[in-house]
Amino acid sequence: MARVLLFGRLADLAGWRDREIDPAPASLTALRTALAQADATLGEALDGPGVQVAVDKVLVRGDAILAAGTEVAFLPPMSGG
Amino acid sequence: MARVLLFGRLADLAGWRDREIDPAPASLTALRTALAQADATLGEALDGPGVQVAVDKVLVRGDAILAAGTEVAFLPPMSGG
Amino acid sequence: MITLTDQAFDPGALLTGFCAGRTETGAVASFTGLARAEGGDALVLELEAYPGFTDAAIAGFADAAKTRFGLQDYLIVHRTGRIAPGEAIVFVATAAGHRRAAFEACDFLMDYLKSRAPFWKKQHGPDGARWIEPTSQDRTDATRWDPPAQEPS
Amino acid sequence: MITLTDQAFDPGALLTGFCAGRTETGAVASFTGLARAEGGDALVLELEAYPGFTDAAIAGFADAAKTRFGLQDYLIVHRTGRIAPGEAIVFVATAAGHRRAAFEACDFLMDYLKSRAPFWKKQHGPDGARWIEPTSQDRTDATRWDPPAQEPS
Repeated sequence: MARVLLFGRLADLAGWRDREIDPAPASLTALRTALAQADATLGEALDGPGVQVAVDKVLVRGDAILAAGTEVAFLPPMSGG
Repeated sequence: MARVLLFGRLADLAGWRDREIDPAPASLTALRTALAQADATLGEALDGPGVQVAVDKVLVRGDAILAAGTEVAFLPPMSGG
Repeated sequence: MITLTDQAFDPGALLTGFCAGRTETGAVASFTGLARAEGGDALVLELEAYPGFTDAAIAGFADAAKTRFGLQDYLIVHRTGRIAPGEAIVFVATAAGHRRAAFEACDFLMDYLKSRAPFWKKQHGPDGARWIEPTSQDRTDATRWDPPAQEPS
Repeated sequence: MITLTDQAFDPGALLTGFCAGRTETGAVASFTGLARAEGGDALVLELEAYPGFTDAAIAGFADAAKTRFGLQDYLIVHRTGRIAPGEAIVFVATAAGHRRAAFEACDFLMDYLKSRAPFWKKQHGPDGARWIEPTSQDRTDATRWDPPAQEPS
Protein backbone atom coordinates (compact mmCIF):
# COMPACT_ATOMS: atom_id res chain seq x y z
CA MET A 1 0.00 0.00 0.00
CA ALA A 2 1.18 3.53 -0.83
CA ARG A 3 -0.51 6.74 0.28
CA VAL A 4 -0.84 9.54 -2.29
CA LEU A 5 -1.46 13.17 -1.25
CA LEU A 6 -2.41 16.01 -3.60
CA PHE A 7 -2.15 19.68 -2.61
CA GLY A 8 -3.52 22.99 -3.86
CA ARG A 9 -4.94 23.05 -7.37
CA LEU A 10 -3.92 19.42 -7.98
CA ALA A 11 -6.47 18.26 -5.39
CA ASP A 12 -9.16 20.49 -6.93
CA LEU A 13 -8.35 19.06 -10.36
CA ALA A 14 -8.44 15.41 -9.25
CA GLY A 15 -11.44 15.76 -6.95
CA TRP A 16 -9.53 14.00 -4.15
CA ARG A 17 -6.58 14.85 -1.91
CA ASP A 18 -5.70 11.63 -0.11
CA ARG A 19 -5.82 8.12 -1.61
CA GLU A 20 -4.37 4.71 -0.82
CA ILE A 21 -3.07 2.58 -3.66
CA ASP A 22 -2.78 -1.16 -2.93
CA PRO A 23 -0.43 -2.77 -3.71
CA ALA A 24 2.13 0.02 -3.77
CA PRO A 25 3.67 0.61 -7.22
CA ALA A 26 7.36 -0.32 -7.27
CA SER A 27 8.57 3.15 -8.19
CA LEU A 28 7.52 6.75 -8.49
CA THR A 29 7.42 6.33 -12.28
CA ALA A 30 5.09 3.34 -11.94
CA LEU A 31 2.88 5.38 -9.59
CA ARG A 32 2.71 8.27 -12.09
CA THR A 33 1.72 5.83 -14.83
CA ALA A 34 -1.02 4.31 -12.68
CA LEU A 35 -2.39 7.75 -11.76
CA ALA A 36 -2.31 8.90 -15.41
CA GLN A 37 -4.13 5.75 -16.57
CA ALA A 38 -6.93 6.45 -14.06
CA ASP A 39 -7.08 10.20 -14.86
CA ALA A 40 -5.21 11.51 -17.91
CA THR A 41 -5.80 15.19 -17.00
CA LEU A 42 -4.35 14.63 -13.54
CA GLY A 43 -1.42 12.66 -14.99
CA GLU A 44 -0.55 15.60 -17.22
CA ALA A 45 -0.88 18.08 -14.34
CA LEU A 46 1.44 16.00 -12.13
CA ASP A 47 4.14 16.32 -14.83
CA GLY A 48 3.47 20.06 -15.19
CA PRO A 49 5.98 22.88 -14.53
CA GLY A 50 6.83 23.57 -10.91
CA VAL A 51 5.19 20.44 -9.50
CA GLN A 52 7.48 18.89 -6.88
CA VAL A 53 7.28 15.44 -5.30
CA ALA A 54 7.94 14.52 -1.68
CA VAL A 55 8.46 10.89 -0.71
CA ASP A 56 7.92 10.37 3.01
CA LYS A 57 8.10 14.19 3.39
CA VAL A 58 11.46 14.53 1.61
CA LEU A 59 11.64 16.25 -1.79
CA VAL A 60 12.94 13.93 -4.53
CA ARG A 61 13.93 14.56 -8.14
CA GLY A 62 13.60 11.96 -10.86
CA ASP A 63 12.52 8.47 -9.95
CA ALA A 64 12.42 6.78 -6.54
CA ILE A 65 11.80 3.27 -5.25
CA LEU A 66 8.57 3.06 -3.24
CA ALA A 67 8.52 0.75 -0.23
CA ALA A 68 5.26 -0.46 1.27
CA GLY A 69 3.66 2.23 3.43
CA THR A 70 5.40 5.07 1.59
CA GLU A 71 3.68 8.48 1.47
CA VAL A 72 3.97 10.32 -1.85
CA ALA A 73 2.90 13.98 -2.02
CA PHE A 74 2.52 16.03 -5.21
CA LEU A 75 3.16 19.71 -4.50
CA PRO A 76 2.17 22.42 -6.98
CA PRO A 77 4.09 25.75 -6.87
CA MET A 78 4.04 26.97 -3.28
CA SER A 79 2.32 30.28 -2.68
CA GLY A 80 3.89 31.21 0.62
CA GLY A 81 1.75 32.01 3.65
CA MET B 1 7.88 84.94 38.04
CA ALA B 2 9.70 82.55 35.70
CA ARG B 3 9.90 78.80 36.11
CA VAL B 4 13.26 77.15 35.47
CA LEU B 5 13.57 73.40 34.78
CA LEU B 6 16.80 71.42 34.68
CA PHE B 7 17.08 67.96 33.11
CA GLY B 8 19.49 65.05 33.26
CA ARG B 9 22.97 65.73 34.62
CA LEU B 10 22.22 69.47 34.97
CA ALA B 11 19.69 68.71 37.71
CA ASP B 12 22.15 66.40 39.47
CA LEU B 13 24.81 69.11 39.28
CA ALA B 14 22.56 71.87 40.63
CA GLY B 15 20.85 69.76 43.27
CA TRP B 16 17.44 70.95 42.06
CA ARG B 17 15.29 70.43 38.96
CA ASP B 18 12.44 72.93 39.25
CA ARG B 19 12.69 76.45 40.63
CA GLU B 20 10.66 79.66 40.44
CA ILE B 21 12.49 82.96 40.04
CA ASP B 22 10.51 86.05 41.06
CA PRO B 23 10.45 88.53 39.47
CA ALA B 24 11.16 86.97 36.06
CA PRO B 25 14.42 88.18 34.49
CA ALA B 26 13.76 90.27 31.39
CA SER B 27 15.65 87.95 29.04
CA LEU B 28 17.27 84.55 28.77
CA THR B 29 20.67 86.23 29.06
CA ALA B 30 19.60 87.93 32.30
CA LEU B 31 18.32 84.58 33.60
CA ARG B 32 21.64 82.87 32.77
CA THR B 33 23.50 85.63 34.63
CA ALA B 34 21.28 85.28 37.70
CA LEU B 35 21.71 81.49 37.74
CA ALA B 36 25.51 81.78 37.33
CA GLN B 37 25.73 84.33 40.15
CA ALA B 38 23.91 81.92 42.48
CA ASP B 39 25.95 78.85 41.33
CA ALA B 40 29.03 79.42 39.16
CA THR B 41 29.46 75.69 38.37
CA LEU B 42 25.88 75.44 37.15
CA GLY B 43 26.27 78.67 35.17
CA GLU B 44 29.24 77.17 33.34
CA ALA B 45 27.40 73.88 32.70
CA LEU B 46 24.40 75.72 31.22
CA ASP B 47 26.74 77.30 28.66
CA GLY B 48 28.40 73.94 27.95
CA PRO B 49 28.43 72.07 24.61
CA GLY B 50 25.19 70.47 23.52
CA VAL B 51 23.00 72.16 26.12
CA GLN B 52 19.78 73.40 24.48
CA VAL B 53 17.18 75.77 25.86
CA ALA B 54 13.41 75.54 25.50
CA VAL B 55 11.25 78.56 26.27
CA ASP B 56 7.66 77.52 26.90
CA LYS B 57 8.53 74.12 25.36
CA VAL B 58 9.97 75.57 22.14
CA LEU B 59 13.70 75.31 21.42
CA VAL B 60 15.35 78.74 21.08
CA ARG B 61 18.84 79.77 19.99
CA GLY B 62 20.57 82.90 21.29
CA ASP B 63 18.66 85.29 23.50
CA ALA B 64 14.89 85.50 24.13
CA ILE B 65 12.57 87.93 25.91
CA LEU B 66 10.98 86.31 28.97
CA ALA B 67 7.39 87.27 29.79
CA ALA B 68 5.96 86.70 33.25
CA GLY B 69 5.00 83.06 33.76
CA THR B 70 7.48 81.81 31.17
CA GLU B 71 8.90 78.29 31.57
CA VAL B 72 12.59 77.93 30.70
CA ALA B 73 14.08 74.44 30.41
CA PHE B 74 17.79 73.63 30.10
CA LEU B 75 18.30 70.38 28.20
CA PRO B 76 21.63 68.54 28.20
CA PRO B 77 22.44 66.25 25.23
CA MET B 78 19.49 63.91 24.77
CA SER B 79 20.20 60.25 25.18
CA GLY B 80 17.26 58.82 23.32
CA GLY B 81 14.89 56.39 24.99
CA MET C 1 9.47 27.38 17.82
CA ILE C 2 7.07 26.96 14.92
CA THR C 3 3.41 26.06 15.27
CA LEU C 4 0.75 25.48 12.61
CA THR C 5 -2.82 25.93 13.81
CA ASP C 6 -6.26 25.89 12.23
CA GLN C 7 -7.65 27.94 15.14
CA ALA C 8 -7.81 31.76 15.33
CA PHE C 9 -5.11 33.17 17.64
CA ASP C 10 -4.32 36.46 19.37
CA PRO C 11 -0.92 37.93 18.33
CA GLY C 12 -0.81 40.07 21.48
CA ALA C 13 -1.11 37.06 23.78
CA LEU C 14 1.79 35.45 21.91
CA LEU C 15 3.89 38.61 22.29
CA THR C 16 3.16 38.79 26.01
CA GLY C 17 4.37 35.22 26.47
CA PHE C 18 7.40 35.75 24.25
CA CYS C 19 8.57 38.86 26.17
CA ALA C 20 8.03 37.40 29.65
CA GLY C 21 11.08 36.96 31.87
CA ARG C 22 13.62 38.31 29.34
CA THR C 23 16.14 40.20 31.46
CA GLU C 24 18.97 40.06 28.90
CA THR C 25 17.11 40.42 25.60
CA GLY C 26 16.84 44.12 24.90
CA ALA C 27 15.02 43.81 21.58
CA VAL C 28 11.89 41.97 20.46
CA ALA C 29 10.64 42.58 16.91
CA SER C 30 7.36 41.12 15.75
CA PHE C 31 5.27 40.93 12.62
CA THR C 32 1.59 40.11 12.39
CA GLY C 33 0.03 39.38 9.02
CA LEU C 34 -3.72 39.99 8.95
CA ALA C 35 -6.14 38.80 6.28
CA ARG C 36 -7.38 41.76 4.21
CA ALA C 37 -10.97 42.09 3.06
CA GLU C 38 -9.74 43.82 -0.16
CA GLY C 39 -12.92 45.89 -0.10
CA GLY C 40 -15.06 42.75 -0.16
CA ASP C 41 -13.11 40.94 -2.90
CA ALA C 42 -11.56 38.54 -0.40
CA LEU C 43 -14.29 37.00 1.70
CA VAL C 44 -12.21 34.13 3.03
CA LEU C 45 -8.58 33.09 2.63
CA GLU C 46 -7.89 29.36 2.69
CA LEU C 47 -4.38 28.16 3.50
CA GLU C 48 -3.27 24.60 3.03
CA ALA C 49 -0.15 23.19 4.67
CA TYR C 50 1.41 19.72 4.59
CA PRO C 51 1.80 18.89 8.30
CA GLY C 52 5.20 17.40 9.08
CA PHE C 53 6.63 18.81 5.82
CA THR C 54 5.63 22.48 6.04
CA ASP C 55 6.60 22.91 9.70
CA ALA C 56 9.88 21.00 9.22
CA ALA C 57 10.79 23.23 6.25
CA ILE C 58 10.02 26.39 8.24
CA ALA C 59 11.90 25.17 11.34
CA GLY C 60 14.97 24.32 9.25
CA PHE C 61 14.96 27.76 7.67
CA ALA C 62 14.29 29.59 10.94
CA ASP C 63 17.02 27.74 12.84
CA ALA C 64 19.51 28.79 10.15
CA ALA C 65 18.25 32.38 10.49
CA LYS C 66 18.71 32.18 14.26
CA THR C 67 22.39 31.42 13.73
CA ARG C 68 22.83 33.92 10.89
CA PHE C 69 21.43 36.84 12.89
CA GLY C 70 22.60 35.75 16.34
CA LEU C 71 19.06 35.53 17.68
CA GLN C 72 18.40 34.47 21.23
CA ASP C 73 15.00 33.04 20.30
CA TYR C 74 12.17 33.12 17.79
CA LEU C 75 8.50 32.23 17.64
CA ILE C 76 6.48 31.53 14.50
CA VAL C 77 2.78 30.76 14.56
CA HIS C 78 1.07 30.19 11.21
CA ARG C 79 -2.63 29.79 10.66
CA THR C 80 -4.05 27.20 8.25
CA GLY C 81 -7.57 26.52 7.01
CA ARG C 82 -10.22 29.15 6.36
CA ILE C 83 -9.30 32.64 7.57
CA ALA C 84 -11.72 35.58 7.73
CA PRO C 85 -10.69 39.22 7.02
CA GLY C 86 -9.07 40.82 10.06
CA GLU C 87 -7.89 37.50 11.48
CA ALA C 88 -4.18 36.84 11.97
CA ILE C 89 -2.52 34.65 9.31
CA VAL C 90 0.99 34.69 10.72
CA PHE C 91 2.87 35.92 13.77
CA VAL C 92 6.66 36.08 13.91
CA ALA C 93 8.65 37.34 16.90
CA THR C 94 12.44 37.53 17.24
CA ALA C 95 14.52 38.22 20.35
CA ALA C 96 18.05 39.59 20.29
CA GLY C 97 20.41 41.66 22.39
CA HIS C 98 20.03 44.65 20.08
CA ARG C 99 17.36 45.88 17.73
CA ARG C 100 19.12 45.66 14.35
CA ALA C 101 19.40 41.85 14.56
CA ALA C 102 15.83 41.48 15.82
CA PHE C 103 14.39 43.63 13.01
CA GLU C 104 16.44 42.08 10.22
CA ALA C 105 15.74 38.51 11.30
CA CYS C 106 11.99 39.19 11.56
CA ASP C 107 11.96 40.80 8.11
CA PHE C 108 14.02 37.90 6.69
CA LEU C 109 11.71 35.26 8.16
CA MET C 110 8.63 37.04 6.81
CA ASP C 111 10.11 37.28 3.30
CA TYR C 112 10.69 33.54 3.38
CA LEU C 113 7.28 32.72 4.82
CA LYS C 114 5.49 34.91 2.26
CA SER C 115 7.34 33.67 -0.81
CA ARG C 116 8.98 30.29 -0.28
CA ALA C 117 7.30 28.46 2.60
CA PRO C 118 5.29 25.38 1.58
CA PHE C 119 1.74 26.69 1.72
CA TRP C 120 -1.00 26.72 -0.89
CA LYS C 121 -3.32 29.68 -0.74
CA LYS C 122 -6.81 30.05 -2.13
CA GLN C 123 -8.81 33.26 -2.07
CA HIS C 124 -12.58 32.90 -1.92
CA GLY C 125 -14.34 36.00 -3.28
CA PRO C 126 -17.80 36.96 -4.45
CA ASP C 127 -16.97 35.58 -7.95
CA GLY C 128 -15.59 32.25 -6.77
CA ALA C 129 -12.24 30.94 -5.61
CA ARG C 130 -8.74 31.18 -7.08
CA TRP C 131 -5.33 29.81 -6.10
CA ILE C 132 -2.73 32.50 -5.42
CA GLU C 133 0.96 32.31 -6.33
CA PRO C 134 3.72 34.55 -4.87
CA THR C 135 3.75 38.08 -6.23
CA SER C 136 6.83 39.38 -8.04
CA GLN C 137 7.28 41.76 -5.06
CA ASP C 138 7.40 38.74 -2.73
CA ARG C 139 10.07 37.11 -4.91
CA THR C 140 12.07 40.36 -5.08
CA ASP C 141 11.87 40.83 -1.31
CA ALA C 142 13.15 37.30 -0.70
CA THR C 143 16.13 37.67 -3.05
CA ARG C 144 17.36 40.70 -1.08
CA TRP C 145 18.91 38.18 1.32
CA ASP C 146 20.60 35.96 -1.26
CA PRO C 147 24.39 36.02 -1.59
CA PRO C 148 25.56 38.06 -4.60
CA ALA C 149 25.78 36.03 -7.82
CA GLN C 150 29.24 34.60 -8.49
CA GLU C 151 30.97 35.81 -11.62
CA PRO C 152 32.19 32.94 -13.80
CA SER C 153 35.94 32.60 -13.26
CA MET D 1 -0.73 58.01 19.08
CA ILE D 2 2.10 58.56 21.54
CA THR D 3 1.85 57.98 25.29
CA LEU D 4 4.43 58.51 28.02
CA THR D 5 3.84 56.52 31.18
CA ASP D 6 5.69 55.95 34.44
CA GLN D 7 3.81 52.66 34.98
CA ALA D 8 4.92 49.23 33.77
CA PHE D 9 2.94 48.09 30.70
CA ASP D 10 2.33 44.85 28.76
CA PRO D 11 3.44 45.09 25.09
CA GLY D 12 1.20 42.16 24.15
CA ALA D 13 -1.93 43.87 25.45
CA LEU D 14 -1.03 46.92 23.35
CA LEU D 15 -0.53 44.72 20.26
CA THR D 16 -3.88 43.01 20.81
CA GLY D 17 -5.64 46.36 20.92
CA PHE D 18 -3.71 47.71 17.95
CA CYS D 19 -4.59 44.71 15.71
CA ALA D 20 -8.28 44.58 16.65
CA GLY D 21 -10.81 45.20 13.92
CA ARG D 22 -8.28 45.78 11.12
CA THR D 23 -9.90 44.21 8.05
CA GLU D 24 -7.84 46.19 5.50
CA THR D 25 -4.45 46.42 7.17
CA GLY D 26 -2.51 43.34 6.13
CA ALA D 27 0.67 44.18 8.02
CA VAL D 28 1.45 45.12 11.62
CA ALA D 29 5.10 45.42 12.65
CA SER D 30 6.05 46.00 16.25
CA PHE D 31 9.13 46.55 18.34
CA THR D 32 9.46 46.12 22.09
CA GLY D 33 12.54 47.43 23.86
CA LEU D 34 13.22 45.66 27.16
CA ALA D 35 15.58 46.81 29.90
CA ARG D 36 18.64 44.54 30.05
CA ALA D 37 20.23 43.44 33.31
CA GLU D 38 23.69 43.50 31.62
CA GLY D 39 24.67 40.60 33.84
CA GLY D 40 23.90 42.62 36.98
CA ASP D 41 25.64 45.84 35.86
CA ALA D 42 22.32 47.58 35.23
CA LEU D 43 20.12 47.24 38.28
CA VAL D 44 17.68 49.99 37.31
CA LEU D 45 17.32 52.24 34.28
CA GLU D 46 15.95 55.72 34.95
CA LEU D 47 14.41 57.66 32.08
CA GLU D 48 13.54 61.31 32.31
CA ALA D 49 11.20 63.02 29.85
CA TYR D 50 9.95 66.59 29.61
CA PRO D 51 6.17 66.15 29.46
CA GLY D 52 4.57 68.34 26.80
CA PHE D 53 7.94 68.72 25.03
CA THR D 54 9.07 65.10 24.66
CA ASP D 55 5.69 63.77 23.54
CA ALA D 56 5.14 66.72 21.15
CA ALA D 57 8.57 66.13 19.56
CA ILE D 58 7.85 62.39 19.11
CA ALA D 59 4.34 63.01 17.73
CA GLY D 60 5.67 65.52 15.20
CA PHE D 61 8.31 63.06 14.03
CA ALA D 62 5.94 60.09 13.94
CA ASP D 63 3.25 61.96 12.02
CA ALA D 64 5.84 62.82 9.36
CA ALA D 65 6.86 59.14 9.26
CA LYS D 66 3.22 58.15 8.83
CA THR D 67 3.07 60.24 5.67
CA ARG D 68 6.52 59.21 4.43
CA PHE D 69 5.78 55.48 4.67
CA GLY D 70 2.04 55.61 3.88
CA LEU D 71 1.11 54.14 7.25
CA GLN D 72 -2.50 53.59 8.17
CA ASP D 73 -1.76 54.01 11.87
CA TYR D 74 0.94 53.88 14.55
CA LEU D 75 1.16 53.48 18.29
CA ILE D 76 4.09 54.51 20.49
CA VAL D 77 4.17 53.93 24.24
CA HIS D 78 7.28 55.01 26.12
CA ARG D 79 8.07 54.32 29.72
CA THR D 80 9.61 56.95 32.01
CA GLY D 81 10.91 56.79 35.57
CA ARG D 82 12.70 53.83 37.14
CA ILE D 83 12.62 50.66 35.02
CA ALA D 84 13.73 47.22 36.24
CA PRO D 85 15.50 44.64 34.00
CA GLY D 86 13.02 42.72 31.85
CA GLU D 87 10.44 45.53 31.89
CA ALA D 88 9.38 47.18 28.64
CA ILE D 89 10.95 50.58 27.92
CA VAL D 90 9.28 51.24 24.59
CA PHE D 91 6.63 49.72 22.33
CA VAL D 92 6.15 50.81 18.72
CA ALA D 93 3.55 49.33 16.36
CA THR D 94 2.90 50.31 12.75
CA ALA D 95 0.00 49.32 10.50
CA ALA D 96 0.15 49.33 6.70
CA GLY D 97 -1.37 47.58 3.72
CA HIS D 98 1.83 45.64 3.07
CA ARG D 99 4.74 44.50 5.18
CA ARG D 100 7.63 46.49 3.68
CA ALA D 101 6.12 49.83 4.76
CA ALA D 102 5.19 48.50 8.21
CA PHE D 103 8.70 47.12 8.85
CA GLU D 104 10.56 50.16 7.52
CA ALA D 105 8.43 52.66 9.44
CA CYS D 106 8.82 50.71 12.69
CA ASP D 107 12.59 50.50 12.22
CA PHE D 108 12.72 54.23 11.33
CA LEU D 109 10.71 55.25 14.41
CA MET D 110 12.91 53.14 16.68
CA ASP D 111 16.11 54.66 15.28
CA TYR D 112 14.71 58.09 16.06
CA LEU D 113 13.47 57.15 19.52
CA LYS D 114 16.79 55.53 20.48
CA SER D 115 19.04 58.32 19.23
CA ARG D 116 17.24 61.64 18.89
CA ALA D 117 14.11 61.65 21.05
CA PRO D 118 14.26 64.03 24.03
CA PHE D 119 14.93 61.63 26.90
CA TRP D 120 17.69 61.58 29.51
CA LYS D 121 18.77 58.18 30.63
CA LYS D 122 20.58 57.16 33.79
CA GLN D 123 21.82 53.67 34.54
CA HIS D 124 21.95 52.66 38.20
CA GLY D 125 24.46 49.84 38.78
CA PRO D 126 26.28 48.27 41.69
CA ASP D 127 28.99 50.97 41.46
CA GLY D 128 26.63 53.94 41.34
CA ALA D 129 24.73 55.79 38.63
CA ARG D 130 25.80 57.28 35.31
CA TRP D 131 24.06 59.26 32.58
CA ILE D 132 24.04 57.57 29.17
CA GLU D 133 24.44 59.29 25.82
CA PRO D 134 23.53 57.78 22.40
CA THR D 135 26.02 55.19 21.13
CA SER D 136 27.79 55.75 17.83
CA GLN D 137 25.75 52.75 16.51
CA ASP D 138 22.54 54.62 17.42
CA ARG D 139 23.75 57.72 15.55
CA THR D 140 24.77 55.63 12.53
CA ASP D 141 21.42 53.82 12.49
CA ALA D 142 19.53 57.11 12.54
CA THR D 143 21.52 58.62 9.66
CA ARG D 144 20.57 55.68 7.39
CA TRP D 145 17.33 57.57 6.77
CA ASP D 146 18.80 60.98 6.03
CA PRO D 147 18.71 62.29 2.44
CA PRO D 148 22.07 61.91 0.66
CA ALA D 149 24.39 64.89 1.14
CA GLN D 150 24.11 67.45 -1.68
CA GLU D 151 27.22 67.97 -3.80
CA PRO D 152 28.13 71.65 -4.11
CA SER D 153 27.02 72.85 -7.55
